[in-house]
Amino acid sequence: MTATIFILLAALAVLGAVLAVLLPNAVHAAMALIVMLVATAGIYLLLSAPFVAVIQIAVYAGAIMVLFLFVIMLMNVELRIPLRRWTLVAGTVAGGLFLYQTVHLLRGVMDDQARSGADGFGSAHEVSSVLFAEYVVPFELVSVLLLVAIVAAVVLGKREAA
Amino acid sequence: MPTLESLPHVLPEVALAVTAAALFVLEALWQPRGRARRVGFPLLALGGLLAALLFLVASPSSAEPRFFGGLLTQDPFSTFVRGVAIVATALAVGLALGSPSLPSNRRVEYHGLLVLLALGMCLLSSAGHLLMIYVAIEIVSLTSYLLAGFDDRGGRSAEAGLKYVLFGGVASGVMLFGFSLLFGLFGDLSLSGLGQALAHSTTLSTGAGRWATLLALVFVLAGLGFKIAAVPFHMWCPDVYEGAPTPFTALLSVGPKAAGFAVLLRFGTGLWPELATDAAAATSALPWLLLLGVMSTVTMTVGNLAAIWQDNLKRLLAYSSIAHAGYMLMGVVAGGREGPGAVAVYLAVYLIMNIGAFAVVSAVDRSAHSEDIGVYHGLGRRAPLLALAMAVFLLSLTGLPPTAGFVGKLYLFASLIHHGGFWYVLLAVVGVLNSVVSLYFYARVLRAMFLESAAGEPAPVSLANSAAALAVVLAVPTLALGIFWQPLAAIANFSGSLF
Amino acid sequence: MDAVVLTGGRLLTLLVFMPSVAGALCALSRSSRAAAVWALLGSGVPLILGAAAVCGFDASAAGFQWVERVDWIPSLGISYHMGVDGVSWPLVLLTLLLTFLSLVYSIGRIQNATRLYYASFLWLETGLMGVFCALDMILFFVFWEWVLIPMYFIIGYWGGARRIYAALKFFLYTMLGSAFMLVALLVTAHLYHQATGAWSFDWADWVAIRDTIDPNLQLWLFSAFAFSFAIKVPAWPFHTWLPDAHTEAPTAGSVILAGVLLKMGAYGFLRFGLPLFPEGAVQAAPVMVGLGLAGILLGAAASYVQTDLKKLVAYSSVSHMGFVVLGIFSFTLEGAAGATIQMVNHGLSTGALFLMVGIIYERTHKRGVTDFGGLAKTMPLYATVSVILVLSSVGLPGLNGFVGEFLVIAGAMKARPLYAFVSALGVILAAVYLLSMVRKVFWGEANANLHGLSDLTWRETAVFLPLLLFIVVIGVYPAPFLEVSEGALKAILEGVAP
Amino acid sequence: MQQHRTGPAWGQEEKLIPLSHTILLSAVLFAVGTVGFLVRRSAVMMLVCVEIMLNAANIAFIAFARHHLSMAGHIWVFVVITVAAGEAAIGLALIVALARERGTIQVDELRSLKG
Repeated sequence: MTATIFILLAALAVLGAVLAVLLPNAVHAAMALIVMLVATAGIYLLLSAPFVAVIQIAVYAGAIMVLFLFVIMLMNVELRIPLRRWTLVAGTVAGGLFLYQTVHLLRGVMDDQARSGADGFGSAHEVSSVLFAEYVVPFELVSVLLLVAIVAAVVLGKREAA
Repeated sequence: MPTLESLPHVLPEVALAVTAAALFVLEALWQPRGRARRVGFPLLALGGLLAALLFLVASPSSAEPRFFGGLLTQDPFSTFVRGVAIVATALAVGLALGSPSLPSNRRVEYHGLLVLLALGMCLLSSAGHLLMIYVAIEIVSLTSYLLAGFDDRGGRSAEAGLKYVLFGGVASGVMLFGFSLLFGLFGDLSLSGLGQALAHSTTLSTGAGRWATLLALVFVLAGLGFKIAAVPFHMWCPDVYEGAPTPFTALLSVGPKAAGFAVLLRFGTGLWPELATDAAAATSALPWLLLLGVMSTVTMTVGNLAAIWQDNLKRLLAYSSIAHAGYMLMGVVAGGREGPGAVAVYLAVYLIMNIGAFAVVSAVDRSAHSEDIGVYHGLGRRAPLLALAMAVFLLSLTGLPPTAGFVGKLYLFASLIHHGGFWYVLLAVVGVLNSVVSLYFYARVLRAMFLESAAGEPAPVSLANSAAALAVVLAVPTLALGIFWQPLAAIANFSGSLF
Repeated sequence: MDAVVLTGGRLLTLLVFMPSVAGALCALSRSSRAAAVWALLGSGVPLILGAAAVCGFDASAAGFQWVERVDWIPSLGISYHMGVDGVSWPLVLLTLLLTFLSLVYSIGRIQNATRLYYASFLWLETGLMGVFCALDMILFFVFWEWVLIPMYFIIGYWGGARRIYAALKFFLYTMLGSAFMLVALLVTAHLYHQATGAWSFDWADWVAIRDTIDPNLQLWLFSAFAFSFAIKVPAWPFHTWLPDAHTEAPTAGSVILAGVLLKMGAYGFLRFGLPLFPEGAVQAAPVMVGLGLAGILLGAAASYVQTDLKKLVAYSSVSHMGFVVLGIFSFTLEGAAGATIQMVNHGLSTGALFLMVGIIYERTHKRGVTDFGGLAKTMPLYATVSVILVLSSVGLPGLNGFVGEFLVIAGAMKARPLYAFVSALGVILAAVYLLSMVRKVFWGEANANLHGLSDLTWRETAVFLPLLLFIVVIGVYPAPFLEVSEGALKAILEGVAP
Repeated sequence: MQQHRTGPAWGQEEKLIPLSHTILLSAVLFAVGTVGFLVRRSAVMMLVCVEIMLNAANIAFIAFARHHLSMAGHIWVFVVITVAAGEAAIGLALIVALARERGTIQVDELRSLKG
């Protein structure tokens, strides 16, 4: 059952990603990306990461993608820009080779043996106890990142056109 | 060392964070006008940086170098690089005084961001944990993207910022993928943990495991290479340097590069601790060193050859800074105590001479409104002092005695040769040959300044600004350290050790 | 009065750095007249000091004299170590003399940036003297590179039409050479560290461990040093920068370039190449001799076809310096002594020849071999001096050139008669191209528009007098000049003599 | 089959997903994102492709976290999502600023800097 759900979600995610790359209309592409993000959130659930899944939906699919859509629609510029076709062909070949190599290498190293999870692995409680004990410094520093983003929005957004 | 006991050791970082916060909050709540704004805020920023530097100098020594449970590692090398980062930022603050390339109503944000950048660089140079490396790199990157796009006089700057974001985003994405593979392979995120796993696990050091590790390292190298602007991750560099406001370009060419080198070195010694003691013994690190050696060769060659064709001084210095990343990579390859020591010496020298060169560019730009080599024609007559300072910086960048640049190169080559072995000496030969190539384009600037005369009536170049003053001041140590370099020898001695 | 005592044992430091200080004063002085005074003082006082010290130099001693040593970078064993021996002392005196004469000649002839012109020459003098006095490898390297910068500006700013190209070519060529030298230098320092466990860049220390270096490695190290020196000498085929640089440089620049700069390379072989890596030098000797012979013949042949006087003299330098290389790598005392005296001779006569070309070029703005004719009638004094200089250059017995070339050929004969034969061919070729030049320029039909040329002025004559004096004295009574360097040369040849 | 208790009720008592599956998915997404970055010419879409790459890495982190039973992977994803938000904000702000000045966000046309 889980395996079937996983394969469905994975297919959905890959489909969303491919469409996001290929669709000429930027709005459609952004929508496809949202599909990918939601499917990824589902996969997180399957991988016993419910907290991350919620964050994924709330922040990624919710906030970040809204920002993207907002800019795409606000700017109202022609976005049907053709792809670089030859790069696409070459990139697909190179990407395929890369995939083969990576997966092949990792398979040689890592066992597929699943391990049983500890009680409540991946829950919000578990995440927070690690986050605020072991990783409190990076957590605080992430706020610096957000501060920079806010300053960026103010500095660049309120710039009078020259 | 656990969190609370670690705090006294990160007082410089705390000081920087507090300063940045103070700048933003004061600007938001108080919004002073006039002199308080023009002078007060830069002074506040400088004060914060000075405080950080003092805390750094006075930081308590500790037998245990790992703080916050291994997130940060402090050793002499990281202490030194943190100092470089803070001093470089202070110089960028000075360079920005009165610079027309920064919008007058956004000065405070500029200074706040600079201080945050300094914070990021400090953290990056002492990060001992993959997550810390990632977060610190992102702090440095995000502030840099914004600062590169800070100039609002037409689109060059915003374009530079955007190109920087795109390249930076991809580079950090690739690096992140590499980190995820490392996490998967090793099951640990701290550098010391990775090193132990590598030393004890046979699956990781043989066969497919070895190759998988190498693959992950190549991905990681993409991100780090982007930060130090090494080929083939250098494409952003000329565009961003040209478009970004010059005071920030000066910092960008030194600070993040220094922090990048610190993390690159720490990454190597974290995974293969023998690199820090006896580089020759680290046979399992051979692919990593090979990668870096090839990268070094290609980086300096491409940087120097591309610089020959540049007519814009900022682009020329951008390619030259790529080439210098290649030179410094030689020190990383050399390893041992001498390698990091040589890199540290070169960073100190590079800080002075490169910021100095950008200060001259900034000073000329203020009156000529151009960075084209054409406006440098006859500078030797119009502004002899400035031209002389520039000549000192250029000769130092070439590595000619009696300038500090020569001493820096001497240490780098010596570290390679001291390591011994045919390939190491060959790399040193490539390095000196590259210095010869670099002479060609640095001499072009010399020629423009002294041997050509200006066409028409060029605008007089004023010396009465912070950039010109800084250039002249920086020329003094560039020469003095070339003649009496005991302080540099002390740096090499001090910062040669990494753990 | 002993000049060394007078300077409190710091004679060499004074000699080396006084010009630099005067150069700074020149650059900062308010008028070009004041600058000229500083220039004359800055080059004249060291000359007088040097001349006064001649008697104090102990020619019989083999070691270094007037040694000064101060720690510079103690952690790496680098020190400020200066001293002269019988090989370097004549070159120091030559530098002092030629720089002074060049400056005397230049006064009033330079219109652009006059103060910086004087300053550049004075700074150049410091570098040149430093090269000859330094006994620490890093110190030597610093002076070696130091020379490039003022020379680059002298050629590039005050030179002829293609000056910028020539200046850059000179700069790049010599830096390319020194790049390899730097690597070899660091490798040797590393070997010293391996052998003794301590750091040192001192020349004497390196000589002491030379036997521990593997002969194969010695060959490599010697080759790296030799590459740098060969470019400077210049030995064929590394000479291509020289015609450009000499032709484009201002007259006084050519004088220093030919008179002193080229000696840096030859001196490098004697001081560093042979003593530091004797085994390497022995292995490389056939090649070096070959280069020397090629330089002698090809330089002479190239001179023969030149139509530009300055280029002709420039190529004759290649030929004459070929003798120096040949003499050094014959590994005989005669050869080395000949090379040493030939260095001085070449400095005197070729330097003077460049002055002669400069003087006629200044008056007529021409310097083609066929542009003149009958100058012997219009400018008798000029013609007389020129002919003496040319004869010295040809190697006429009784003038200085003969002594050097004869000794080199004698040394070559000892090493291998074939060398002597080929090099003697060079002497004959020199006679051919130089005398045919003299015939075209000074005799024959006078060029119609050359009437009314003024002969040498008293100042120009005064510049030539000391040069002529030495040319004749060395030619007639060379013994004291040879004795000065004998002891030092014996020490140098110790490791390589068969 | 070992019993394990994870957060979501409906994931319980099911077979675990093999690691190789998730790694394959991650690698596919990463390749798609990278290729997309190379073929797209609009700055906005290039940013979108960077987001795909970040997500690919995130999936790998979560999968490896499950594999090693280490919460560090979750923390990391948490950080990455924040970074992605910041990066997107700055990138989009620059795009808006540039579009106001030039009217284009097509990277090929950004040629005022000789690239």
